[in-house]
Amino acid sequence: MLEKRLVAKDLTLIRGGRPVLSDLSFTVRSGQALYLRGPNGVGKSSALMVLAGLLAPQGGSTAFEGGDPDVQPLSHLHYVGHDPAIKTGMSLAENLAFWVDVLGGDAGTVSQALSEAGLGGLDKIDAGMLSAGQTRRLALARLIAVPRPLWLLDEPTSALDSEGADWVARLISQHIASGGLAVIATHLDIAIAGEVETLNFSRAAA
Amino acid sequence: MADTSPNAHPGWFTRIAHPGMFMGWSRHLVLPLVAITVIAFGVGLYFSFLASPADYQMGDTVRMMYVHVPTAWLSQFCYAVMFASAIGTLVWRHPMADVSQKAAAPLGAAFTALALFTGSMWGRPTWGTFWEWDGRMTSTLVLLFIYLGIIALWRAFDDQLKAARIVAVVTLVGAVNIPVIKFSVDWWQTLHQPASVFRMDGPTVDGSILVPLLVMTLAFSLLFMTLHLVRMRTEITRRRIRSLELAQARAAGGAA
Amino acid sequence: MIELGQHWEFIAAAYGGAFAIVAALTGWTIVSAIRAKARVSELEAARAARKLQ
Amino acid sequence: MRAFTAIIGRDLRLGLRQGGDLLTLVLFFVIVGVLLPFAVGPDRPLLAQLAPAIIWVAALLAQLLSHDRLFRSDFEDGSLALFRHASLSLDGIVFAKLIAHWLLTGLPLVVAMPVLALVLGLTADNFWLAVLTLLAGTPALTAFGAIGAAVTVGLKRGGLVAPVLVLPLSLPVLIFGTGAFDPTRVEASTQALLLLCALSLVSMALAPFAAALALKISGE
Repeated sequence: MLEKRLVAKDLTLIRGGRPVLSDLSFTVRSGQALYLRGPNGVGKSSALMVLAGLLAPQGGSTAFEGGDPDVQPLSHLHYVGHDPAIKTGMSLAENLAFWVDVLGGDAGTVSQALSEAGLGGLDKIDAGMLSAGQTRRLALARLIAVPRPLWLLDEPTSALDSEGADWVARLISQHIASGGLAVIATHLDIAIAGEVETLNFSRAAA
Repeated sequence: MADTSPNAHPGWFTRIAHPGMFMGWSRHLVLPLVAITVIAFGVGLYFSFLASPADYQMGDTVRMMYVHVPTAWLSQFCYAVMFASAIGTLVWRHPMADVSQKAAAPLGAAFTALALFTGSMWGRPTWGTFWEWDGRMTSTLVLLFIYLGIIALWRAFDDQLKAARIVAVVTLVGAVNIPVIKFSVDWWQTLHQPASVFRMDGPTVDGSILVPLLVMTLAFSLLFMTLHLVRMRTEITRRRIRSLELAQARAAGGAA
Repeated sequence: MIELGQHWEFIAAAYGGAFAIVAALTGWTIVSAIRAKARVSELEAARAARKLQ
Repeated sequence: MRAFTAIIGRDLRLGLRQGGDLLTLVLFFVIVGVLLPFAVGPDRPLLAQLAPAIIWVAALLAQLLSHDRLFRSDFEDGSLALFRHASLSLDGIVFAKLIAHWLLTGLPLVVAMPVLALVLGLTADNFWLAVLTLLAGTPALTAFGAIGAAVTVGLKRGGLVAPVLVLPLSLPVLIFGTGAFDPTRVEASTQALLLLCALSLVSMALAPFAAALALKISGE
């Protein structure tokens, strides 16, 4: 199997006339996690959005190498941002099943993924009844239900208690141990076992 | 019930109207109500078709009055029930008033639609048209819109406890406004002289017609009471479901 | 057969429509009552199971 | 294909289950249709003559009301960002959403049409024409509305801008829609109906690309 690599080269991003990223380059390999660290407002989230194809950079390029050539580039990745992409008015199982269908996973994994995310037994409950932490868990359950090599996570432990944060750390550790890649924007420590690199963002980026 | 706070002075009414108590005593009421409703409809239909003559003026079309008049009566009675419940919601903040309001709205809409439908079925052979911009028909149509608007408002809220009080305000405004609508529509009628005027000669109500009319009105009113009671019970059960589901979500916590 | 005169279609339609709407209303009421009851007992069973643990 | 049907299914489910949107829309359509007679007066022959115009204006306004929610909730809760990573292209996803939206906002108008037809005293021939033209024309309204909704989805107060953009675009639909009602000139009315169908097909085919592009830009 080919080694998978995420390569970012000379990324430059200007938003609202303000330079957010300038000449950012890095490479993440299979079995590696990359932390994007730094205080709020230095462009961690923007960098993730560029990697996720949601923002078009003014300069530079990102490429995911070694993926399945039949699959379009953006379908190799999972992006978990601030907004959970969960609909109230639908049950937990319906919400997750929808994303499994849309993202192209195996429909049989829904209830398994829910219980692995600590939401077992709540399948039929309306997603509007969940607490913020449970909503975050439901959003992260997508990572379990649909296997994809590259994870882009924006503050994955926000709204979670320490137990939840441990769970996220275990989840990411397992993922990179089985050859996955992860880029994580965070200002908190997440104790990931495995090969971890850190990219520090500073306010001087202008 | 999870959604009621214990009252400081539990009078007899408070106790009877407590959702838990209500579920207890109303359970024994459902079957008898169903039974009398069915009997009343049986008797009513017997009189409407077999034991009453055709009207000398309207002919057999008079038989449509036996569904039209009761539904038209219920379309207004149901609003009266909602009006009373709305006051209960706003003044005493009684949970049963919310439940009663919510359960009555679709019934009112259905009976109003039925009154309009049977009216237009009657109008076609009698007036030669399904619809006439007649004051009473027009204001009944507006009443249907008000019912449907109230239902839409109920459904637009996630929080049903908050919805109850806002819907109650709309119900009160509607109640005040309905006479105004009725009045203005009549006035509109005289203002614009319609191109073709159809007037129904007020039929002299004969005893042979009055009996089926009264029995059918009773039957439909009983039907309304039965459905309203069952729907209220269902609504209380739904609220219990909601609190149980919330409890389940809380109990699950974040335990991985 | 009951003789309803020349306008029997309209009379039949009026009663038919009334029956249809009343039946739909009754059916809906019954179905939602049964569903709500089933869900409540399901949830109460789940709660009892939780308490036992 | 699975993603396509899943999106249609979800939007239908949400539309039917939540908020009474469907009921509100139909109610709005019927009320606007009934409102005009109050302004015109209870003159039956005149109303019958105006009926096609009244029905189309009511349909146009009702559809306009519904467009804002087409993309907004998906935009706000982050679903739109995730759609970019789906196994289906964004154009395909927008197309699926358009179909669901039409089923929720176009079809109910056709179903509610008999009520207006009855109240306005539409003749039987014109009634069937009205059903046909609404069936043929509402997809175009949905398509134009989708473009307006996609363009304004990133604006906090896009509610008023979108109608101003969409209404002029929808004019041809109105013209052909009411143009089909001319019992004296069968040829002209058939032509109008065919043009309406063509307009709907072309706009439904092209709108997803334009809307998807606008959504990509709005997401930035």
